Amino acid sequence: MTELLAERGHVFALTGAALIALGFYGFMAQRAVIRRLISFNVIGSGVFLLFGGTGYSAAGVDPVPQALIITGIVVALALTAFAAALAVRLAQGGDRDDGTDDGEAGP
Amino acid sequence: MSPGELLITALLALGVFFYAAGTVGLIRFPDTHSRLHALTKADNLGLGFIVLAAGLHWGDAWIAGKLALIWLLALFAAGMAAQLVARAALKPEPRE
Amino acid sequence: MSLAFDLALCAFILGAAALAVAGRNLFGSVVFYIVYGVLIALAWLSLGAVDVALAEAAIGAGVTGVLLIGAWQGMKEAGALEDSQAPPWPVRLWAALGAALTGGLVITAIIALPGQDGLTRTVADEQGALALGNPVTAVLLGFRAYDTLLETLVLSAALAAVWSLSPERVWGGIPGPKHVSRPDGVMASFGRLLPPLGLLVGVYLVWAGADQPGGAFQAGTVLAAVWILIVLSGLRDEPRVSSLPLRAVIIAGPAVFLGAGLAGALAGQALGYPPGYARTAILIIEYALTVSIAATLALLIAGPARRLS
Amino acid sequence: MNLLFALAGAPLAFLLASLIAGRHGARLIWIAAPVITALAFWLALETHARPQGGALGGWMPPLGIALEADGLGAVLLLTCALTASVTGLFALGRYGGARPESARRYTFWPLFYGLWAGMNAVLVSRDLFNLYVAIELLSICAVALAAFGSRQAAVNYMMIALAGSLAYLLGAVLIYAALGTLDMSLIAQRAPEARASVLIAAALITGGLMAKTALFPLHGWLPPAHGAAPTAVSALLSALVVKASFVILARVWFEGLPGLAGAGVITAFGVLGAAAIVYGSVLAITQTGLKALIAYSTVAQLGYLFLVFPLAGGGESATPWTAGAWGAMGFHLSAHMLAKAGLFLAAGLMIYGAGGGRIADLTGLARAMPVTSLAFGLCAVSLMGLPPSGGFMAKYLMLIAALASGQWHYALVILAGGLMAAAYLFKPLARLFAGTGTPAIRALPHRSMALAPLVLGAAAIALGLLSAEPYALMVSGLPEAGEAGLEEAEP
Amino acid sequence: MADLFMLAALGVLISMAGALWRAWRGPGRADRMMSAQLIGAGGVGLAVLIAAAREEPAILDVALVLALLAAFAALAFVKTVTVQGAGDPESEEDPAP
Repeated sequence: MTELLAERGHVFALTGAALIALGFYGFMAQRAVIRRLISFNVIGSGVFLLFGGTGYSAAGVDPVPQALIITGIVVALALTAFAAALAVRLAQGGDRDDGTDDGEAGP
Repeated sequence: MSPGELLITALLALGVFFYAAGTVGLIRFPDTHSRLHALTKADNLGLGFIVLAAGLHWGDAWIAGKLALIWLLALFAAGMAAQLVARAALKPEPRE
Repeated sequence: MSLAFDLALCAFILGAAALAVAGRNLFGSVVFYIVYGVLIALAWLSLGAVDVALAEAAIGAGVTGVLLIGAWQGMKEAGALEDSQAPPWPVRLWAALGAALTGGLVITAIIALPGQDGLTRTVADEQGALALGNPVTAVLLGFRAYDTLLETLVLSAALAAVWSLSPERVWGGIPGPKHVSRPDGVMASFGRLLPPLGLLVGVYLVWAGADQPGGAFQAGTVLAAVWILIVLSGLRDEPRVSSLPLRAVIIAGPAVFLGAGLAGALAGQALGYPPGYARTAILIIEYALTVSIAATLALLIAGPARRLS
Repeated sequence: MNLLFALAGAPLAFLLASLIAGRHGARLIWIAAPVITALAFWLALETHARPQGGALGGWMPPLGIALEADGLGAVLLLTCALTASVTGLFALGRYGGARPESARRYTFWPLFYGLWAGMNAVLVSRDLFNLYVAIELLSICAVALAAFGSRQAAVNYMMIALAGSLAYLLGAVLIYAALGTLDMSLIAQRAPEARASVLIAAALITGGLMAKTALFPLHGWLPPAHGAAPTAVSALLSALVVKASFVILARVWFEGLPGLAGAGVITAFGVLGAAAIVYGSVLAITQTGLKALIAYSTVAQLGYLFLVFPLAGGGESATPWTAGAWGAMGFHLSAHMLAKAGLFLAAGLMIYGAGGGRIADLTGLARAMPVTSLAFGLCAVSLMGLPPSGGFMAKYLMLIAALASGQWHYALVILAGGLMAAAYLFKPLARLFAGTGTPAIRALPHRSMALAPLVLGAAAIALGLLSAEPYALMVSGLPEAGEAGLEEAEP
Repeated sequence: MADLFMLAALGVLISMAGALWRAWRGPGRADRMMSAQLIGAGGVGLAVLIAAAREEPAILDVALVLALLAAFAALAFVKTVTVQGAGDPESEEDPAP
């Protein structure tokens, strides 16, 4: 039974590694921003799964990685939300706003 | 196996059967609307049997209440989503 | 049996991820990412990490999906949905080589890992000092409270960052389009029936979080989702970004948390809790954080201001 | 430790305050600048006696997080406070005033304080995951501010930042999996237990941080982002943001993993650093836009930092300069912070005054904008490494270290870099004094704005004139590897 | 008993393969979304089964959250077929753009 439990951690850690590779491929090969953001999140969850898998023992997952993973998930969401908003704004409004910027106010 | 366990086994089997039936419908039915129809019905039944099995297994009122809430929520969400997606599917879909 | 399930689950996860990152259809990619979020939440359940599973279920399977669909919609409106051609083969080849190298490197590192016990025991020994039953909450708000503090401020900063994208002529206005629905339709009843339940679940999660899986982030995300639901179903409109009460809600949680940390510094122990009152202090911080996280996440998803009325 | 937390926490408090204060948020800089600078100065005084640090909440690592400030950290915190304060006061000209709230006048301030908070948090932390959160705070603010100038450049910057963060995070996760800790001093103790995994982790961390620092050849995102941003933002991005990831990188190798770097790693850093110096300088020389020139100069100047890896230690003989490379790094970091911020601020003023951003537009501007031109000149002196400036101290110490350790090829690169810096900076300087007439210029919103780059330029010079004190502070409490060299250090 | 629940979980998981196939195949966006919906529902069932197998009631909270947010993405999706993504597909007319 112990080997089996140890095995479980390993299975998920290796899945995490494979997810990192998949996400890396998407991030590098794709051009669409949304798909690159998805790839970013796939890598992120792969890293977390690796973290959880390697922290797994018969007593469950080490609580310190669990807490760090929750923190990491929230940070990744914040980054994704901003990146998505930025990409959409670029697509809709162009590189910069001419005239509406308050650049006249000073250097 | 005690009668209770037999019952749970049977319920689980039914649950898995209905999930599988929903999937077969999703694959085999020819158009979006009939697929939608098959899927929501079957899935809710499947989840219902599973929830029932889990409730029997635990035999705890608080947990049974939670399980019932889960099933109702899922039922509700599936019904609403099916209705809305069906409507959405009626609209012409421009290509990306 | 468990192992068979784990292996099948991992196969599904990899399949969903592959289709999400490499599929031809962009909307399909978004859908596969949502599916992937559900499967990852199940993976955390299988590992027994219920706290993480809750966060992943709420964020990965819930909020991120809505965020990506919104971004897809925004790109479609701008006519900027990139064509669905596969990238040219040299790009794919190099990316695949890089991916294989990275994956190989990481797997090598995993195999070479020496067994070490981690901090499970240490946390179990020390969490009594904080009078918390949930070890993950003890780490998040006790032992590594500084990480959590910085993280809540990352959320605040991200909101400022999203707002900075607002066109100047609509500044101070309302994010997102004005949603409408047929008053007696399915969508409206959806928006009326689910929120009370969602509110209940959110409050339950933060209440339970001290001793069972749950906590401010999971609860905050569920509450944010509830608010987004209300907005999507056209029952209430988003607030103006210039609204003072809104801004107060956004900073309340981080301010309470940071204030507690700085008060501790004045008393001699930064981010330390007074002995005997640790649990009370942590609960107060958690409730304040839940409200702020809910508001911040909901507005992060809603995006920059888009209209004045 | 409480002082360190206050330094990290104060900008966070101003972040929240500026979010709620609306159009009055700009005025907070009048409080923030003196308060945080005073805290940093106080810390420098305390650190002079002994390095400061301690565990937050009383929870010792590996369970908790310890903060730490050695001499280098204290100097950088103070320089960063000075740079951010002056730049923040400068930014009042564009993002302050009694006008009604606008998207940028409102959001500039929380993002500015977030950036400052991220810097301070990075400088006081020794915990790999905590550093991750800190650098994400920094990145999100930096990208958002870069988007004030060019959203396309910001998207590219974002993608590099995301990729770099993930590589770093993966490395940190592997370190925890291998060693059961994220704290650098504990990592140093335990690293030999899992050499293979730790080396792979270190490679990932290094790659991620190199991308974030814009080390050649991962620099492509930097010039567009820094060149297109509004003046104050360019100054913050170029002076502060790129330094944070480098400081983490140096700490990881010198404090966390001393003795793990083989000759190959050290040489690779040296070669990339040298290539960055040459490549960045050549491109800077070819630029016709003033801000683009300054941005490429950042690419070149960042290269010097990576020469510290091969130069640290200075060979077998224990000369007074054994700590030379470490001190050189400290001087280069702080002098470049001050000079580059000053250069961008001065350039912004000159571009505004002249009404054009090409170097050709600057003709004769020295007669119309003497104070600004003087500031530009002072900053340029430091950047070129001419005495008596902070930049000179940095390059002098590096030269000594290179020669003492017999690595004369790096000495050549350093000398060539100084000459090329003179070449690219001489182009705008010569333009400033060219011609005979006094060009008509657009009046600045506040005449005092010209003081900001002057203060920074003067500080960069003062760093060289009064170099004894900062030097003593920088090398106090330096990690053993900073003295003995990476290869010699015993973990 | 635990093994039985896990066996059922394996069965439900495998039946989700069909949904994954449909999500890949399409052809319409509605088909894809519906498949995601189905997998969400399957996820609720799986969470309940794992909870029962482990006898850990806290896992039911995850099932609860999944059930609560199951229709969330579908709702966001149906919005995208209306003008500006703001309407209700049930309304006869969309709001003026």
